[in-house]
Amino acid sequence: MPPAQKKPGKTSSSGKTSRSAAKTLGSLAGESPKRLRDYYRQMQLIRRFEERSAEMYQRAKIGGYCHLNLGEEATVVGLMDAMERRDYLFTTYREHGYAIARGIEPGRVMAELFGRTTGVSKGWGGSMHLFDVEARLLGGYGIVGGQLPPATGAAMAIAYRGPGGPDTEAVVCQLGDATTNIGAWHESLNLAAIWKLPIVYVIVNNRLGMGTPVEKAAGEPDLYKRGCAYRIPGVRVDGNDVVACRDAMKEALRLAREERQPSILEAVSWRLRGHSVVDPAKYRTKEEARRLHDLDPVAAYRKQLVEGGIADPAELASIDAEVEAQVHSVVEFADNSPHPSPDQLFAHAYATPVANAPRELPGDPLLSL
Amino acid sequence: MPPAQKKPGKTSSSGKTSRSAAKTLGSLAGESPKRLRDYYRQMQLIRRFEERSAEMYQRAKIGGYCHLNLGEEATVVGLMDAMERRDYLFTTYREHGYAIARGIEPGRVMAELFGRTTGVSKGWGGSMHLFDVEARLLGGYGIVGGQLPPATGAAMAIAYRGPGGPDTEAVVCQLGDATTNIGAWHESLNLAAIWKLPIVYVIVNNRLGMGTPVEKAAGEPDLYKRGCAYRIPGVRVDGNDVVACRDAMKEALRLAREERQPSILEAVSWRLRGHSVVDPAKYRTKEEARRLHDLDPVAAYRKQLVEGGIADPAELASIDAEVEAQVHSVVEFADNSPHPSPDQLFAHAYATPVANAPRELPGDPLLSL
Amino acid sequence: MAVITYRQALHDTLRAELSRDPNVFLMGEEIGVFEGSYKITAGLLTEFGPERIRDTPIAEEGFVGAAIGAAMLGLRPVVEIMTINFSILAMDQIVNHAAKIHTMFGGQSKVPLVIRTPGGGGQQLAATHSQNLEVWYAHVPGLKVVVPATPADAKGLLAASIRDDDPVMFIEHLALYNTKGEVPDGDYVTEIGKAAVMKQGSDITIVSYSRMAAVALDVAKRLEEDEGVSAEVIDLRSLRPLDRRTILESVKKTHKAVVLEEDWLSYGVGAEIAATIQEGAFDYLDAPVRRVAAAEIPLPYAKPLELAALPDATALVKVIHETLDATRFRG
Amino acid sequence: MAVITYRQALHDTLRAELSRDPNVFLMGEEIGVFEGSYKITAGLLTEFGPERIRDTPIAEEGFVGAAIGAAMLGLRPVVEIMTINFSILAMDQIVNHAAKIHTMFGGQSKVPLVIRTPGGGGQQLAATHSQNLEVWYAHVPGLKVVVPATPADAKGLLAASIRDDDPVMFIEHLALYNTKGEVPDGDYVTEIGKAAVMKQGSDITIVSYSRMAAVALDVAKRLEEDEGVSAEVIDLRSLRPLDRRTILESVKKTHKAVVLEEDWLSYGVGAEIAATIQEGAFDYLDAPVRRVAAAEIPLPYAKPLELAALPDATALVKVIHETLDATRFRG
Ligand SMILES: Cc1ncc(C[n+]2csc(CCOP(=O)(O)OP(=O)(O)O)c2C)c(N)n1
Ligand SMILES: Cc1ncc(C[n+]2csc(CCOP(=O)(O)OP(=O)(O)O)c2C)c(N)n1
Ligand SMILES: [Mg+2]
Ligand SMILES: [Mg+2]
Repeated sequence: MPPAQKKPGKTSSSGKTSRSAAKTLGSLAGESPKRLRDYYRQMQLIRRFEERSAEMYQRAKIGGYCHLNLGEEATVVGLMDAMERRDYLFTTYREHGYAIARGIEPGRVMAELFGRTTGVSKGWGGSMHLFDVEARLLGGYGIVGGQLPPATGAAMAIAYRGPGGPDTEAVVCQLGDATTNIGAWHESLNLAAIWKLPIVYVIVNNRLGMGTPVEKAAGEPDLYKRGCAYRIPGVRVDGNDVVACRDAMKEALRLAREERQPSILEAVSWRLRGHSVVDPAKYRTKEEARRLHDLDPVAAYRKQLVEGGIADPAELASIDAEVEAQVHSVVEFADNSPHPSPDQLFAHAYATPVANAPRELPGDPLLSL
Repeated sequence: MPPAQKKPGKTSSSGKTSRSAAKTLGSLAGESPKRLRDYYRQMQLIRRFEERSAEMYQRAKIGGYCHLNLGEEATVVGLMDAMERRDYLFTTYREHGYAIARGIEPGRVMAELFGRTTGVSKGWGGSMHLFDVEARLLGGYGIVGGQLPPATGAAMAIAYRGPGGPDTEAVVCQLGDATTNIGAWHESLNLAAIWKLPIVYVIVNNRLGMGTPVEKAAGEPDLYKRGCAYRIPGVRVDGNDVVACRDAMKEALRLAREERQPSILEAVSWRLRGHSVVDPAKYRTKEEARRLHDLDPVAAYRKQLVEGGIADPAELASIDAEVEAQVHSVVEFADNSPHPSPDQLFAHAYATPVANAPRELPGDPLLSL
Repeated sequence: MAVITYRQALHDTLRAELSRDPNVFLMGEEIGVFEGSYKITAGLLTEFGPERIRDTPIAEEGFVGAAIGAAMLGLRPVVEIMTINFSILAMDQIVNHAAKIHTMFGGQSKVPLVIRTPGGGGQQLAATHSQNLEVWYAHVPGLKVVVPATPADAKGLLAASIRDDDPVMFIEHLALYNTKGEVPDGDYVTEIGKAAVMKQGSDITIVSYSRMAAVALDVAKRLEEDEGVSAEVIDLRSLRPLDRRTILESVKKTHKAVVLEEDWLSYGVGAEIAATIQEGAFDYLDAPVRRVAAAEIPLPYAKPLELAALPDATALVKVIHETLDATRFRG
Repeated sequence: MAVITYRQALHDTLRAELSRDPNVFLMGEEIGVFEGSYKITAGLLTEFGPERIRDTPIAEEGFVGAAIGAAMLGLRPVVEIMTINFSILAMDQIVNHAAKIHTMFGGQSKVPLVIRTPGGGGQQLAATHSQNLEVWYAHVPGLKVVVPATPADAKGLLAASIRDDDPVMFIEHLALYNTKGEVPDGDYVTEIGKAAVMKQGSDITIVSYSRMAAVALDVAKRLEEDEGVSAEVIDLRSLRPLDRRTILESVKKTHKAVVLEEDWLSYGVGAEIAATIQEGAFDYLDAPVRRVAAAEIPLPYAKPLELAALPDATALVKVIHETLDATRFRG
């Protein structure tokens, strides 16, 4: 049984465990149908964007590493919907969906994967390093745990500038389950705790590092409890439940803003494919693979909307069609965008120009008298 | 109120807290008087050794940094008495007392502080880097937290070689309170937990980093509870209670040996002087300083022995005199020991000789044709 | 002599050493169940079991340090750090501990530890995943640093490193794993600390290591055929210790040298080579020692930028020509 | 112009910058209540309060990374790492993050961060507490690395570093804190990336930085008085960027150069200087560029061994003499 079912719950700052308040799939009562349909659109958009990314990688339009959010669509859409424009997001190398759900034009995300000047990072970062200062997406980071201290410091800057309150800024720092085992996790949470920083550490627990199960890697595999070493409270939600993710994040952000109480939000999710597009995930059993299919959050949500009478198949079909068209133009936009030109190599060398900055290309002579 | 009084207790691997079983000062019933007097001798030896070290530092016989165990004598003696010869000890730069209590000839310890060839590390390490392969003291380490991963790996080596049992080896890794905030702590405890390693992490909580109080530095200042993030149990004892320290360590070592259960032992102790001999500890209030005087473990233990009728003042006075004489000869031994000669500079460069190893002294020409 | 890949040579050597010595064991992220990020350890978990092929959490500082402690107790850990970029997180354990313990404690403890890790750029892995940081380790006394360029050296130097009682940084290269070459059969050990003359020559010396040594060899062969330029190619193989004699003997003969390295130019390996040559062969040198190295910028993701930033055969040929010309009109 | 210590110059500049810009704040271990391990920040907590003089736990990776995030949001953190030896624990945040963020994200974010940290040996702090690791940072594009040798540069370069929008490694030296020198009053900023000619000379160039630059200057003055040898002394001041022109102009004049550095010889700063000179002033150079540097061994605690391992004035004088002799019989 997946942990989400096994141990739903939350830890208070005193460390005690109680049953989770998180809604379980099915309870969409009181939600605006329009918004629920929009969630579907976003989830489907991410789904198709990622599937096309995999294709484009196979066709060598995308290079380097490419990690997809397939299976994490509900988590991504729910978490991002709870954030305000003024909030800051730090995330990982598995972040295409976050960028899109944060409201960044998907074409600019695909263009970054293609390494084009129209990409969010102007082609300098690639798939692992999406950044958009307007959307306050302060980076995808490729070094495991690397985003944790800077995200913590961003929250420190917010606290430096003034006291908390309902309208203040907060930081969301996303990480994977296996990342809770690295030192930066410990140092960051400890700083957040002693300085009372407005930050939410969101663990997307897809139960795997690359191929290593969370139970093999973490001494306390109930990850939302790991804040106990800092008196930081934690909550676990079903990552396939878009509404539960949104609500849990809203509450965590409230804690951060109003009480300056850092917290952990663990969303138990499922990685439908390999660690990256080149990973065949041989280490997975047939059985596991089959179960994964049942755990597809997009299919499940689709079913839920239809059965809940929130959308009829025709509506959803037309959304699918629109998404299809959108993703088509997204790929076209990326493909038609210009490559950066080599003479731009030093364009972003330093923010403050400095004397004697090296600008030699390979084979150039050094200064000679 | 010091944490020892505030929150005595232990955490089970499930993280629950209960009252401590640790004896409190005064209960020496059932202890062999001979042994209790020997504890006094050892505590007094460390006390005088450290006081003389401070003197020798002022007289420039000792260089570099010099951190003393003054105030931690009961902790050191109690912990070390619980260890078997076959156990391994990894400790910090504040380790003179541990080396002595581990049974290393105090003269060889002082000689190391003097930087002489007769020193435990042959003069290469100095005060912060005592090492004795026979005594299985595998190092004082000067980098905060630096000893934690190697100590954990030593326990891994023990586990690699065979299953646990009453007569097996275990590792004791000593650290300070402020060291629980560094990443290596987290990574090490997590490894010990998932691999079930025979190790005891002993936190000597003197409630200060250099000048920073533990409450300001640690999100969970009840340090023995910090294993909760790895399901590692912890116990706190009064570091001024030599017998309590010994008994708690015996139980922790039993867990390590027989159950391969790593654990945390927190000894709440008191640093009677500055962080190192050059620190005047200005940051301490008069009031604090006064309370410290009352908390002197050697004086307290002395009183306890007399009042408990275990030793009369005359006996203790003669022990003091013997210790005095011993420390005198210890200093003489060190002072009369030879300095290493410069031509030995490369004597310990590599364990396996290798072609083209650099042996130039400053100003020597390099190979020239 | 079988012709196998660099990857295969590493795999086979690990397997042989694991079979030879029960104290040898492997540790690292995803080396077991996942069979290694670059599949060097494929199949070893099944053969040797989880105690000797130990998957670790993501905790570079922790598991490298743990390997140090295990080595102090007499085991012979071979640690894989997924890429050299992540070795930075273990740097304190490598530099302040592995490199110091033997010397700092007066020779009382050995640290027979091998850290295998691949470096290198050119695969669009962007700024944080494309670095060549070996020069940092080469600077540190107490470490031995080897950088095999061929499958044969991958085998010989790995065996030597595992049997060595000191900490060895064994630095591989992502772009070498699929390269093929002849590898001696059976027990084969290459001495650490000795450079190799990959190709004899009389006109100019090209000094390089790791993947760039392979590039240098190709260029040298081409120049010989196409232009009759006789270039001698030296593969350093070991950065610490550095085999200065082999470099100087070559320059004494050719009177000219060029360094090819994949890393950033300033304060790189090439700086030490050039400094060594001008000091040790000053009177034999007819032209300045030029360095062909990477542009000094965090490596961009986009292919055209990445190509512009990294050194290649074209740049090397250009600098060789310029160096030869310089000496001609110098007579 | 007041004559004050290097420590005082640092303290006064921090105080001035804190007063000048509310976005400037200090972070580090024991900088507040304890007033700093080396007392640079004495009194500042009382004046500016705990938000701006922020004591941190022992968590170098964490608080350096936190400073990076704060800088991304527009604050101007000045971090103190107690000694450069501990900066190794923050290396991932410094090298993979601070140095990369501006470039890797296409110039969208600045990282106006200063990391102050002292290096240096000679105080019997033994192998792990006596290192000079600046060459590692100097190798990394995206960083600026300054190494002030005088109280005046301590002031001018620190002000420049704090006002700079890029991450700056500001590397001090334990043995310089008590040295005195003239320091300009008022607002005084020294441009980053420019070396200084500390003393003019015509016979030989001595290139150095940080504490060794002070040693070099003393030696040069002595040689002038005692032997009439006119040595020019160059203090690099900035290792990245490196001011090659100033070095080469000097060698063009003197035809000889020696490097004095406190760090281990191989792959050190001196290697880059020697490589730069032989490439850029080849035809002007009358003798090999020699490097006076530390013996390549983890630094021992015992005084006689420590003295034997570290470079000093005597070694420099010896090498200057040998270099002058070499050129004489070369005519
Ligand atoms: C410091 C570091 N070590 C190792 C890696 C290689 N690596 C990249 S992703 C990954 C697994 C991360 O798993 P998790 O945190 O669960 O995130 P997920 O990929 O499942 O989203 C590893 C080991 C890295 N990028 N950085
Ligand atoms: C990585 C690192 N950072 C900082 C230091 C400087 N330092 C030495 S001891 C110390 C305080 C340690 O306090 P604690 O862990 O409580 O041990 P105690 O000295 O009280 O025994 C600090 C900050 C260091 N040696 N290593
Ligand atoms: Mg995961
Ligand atoms: Mg303490």
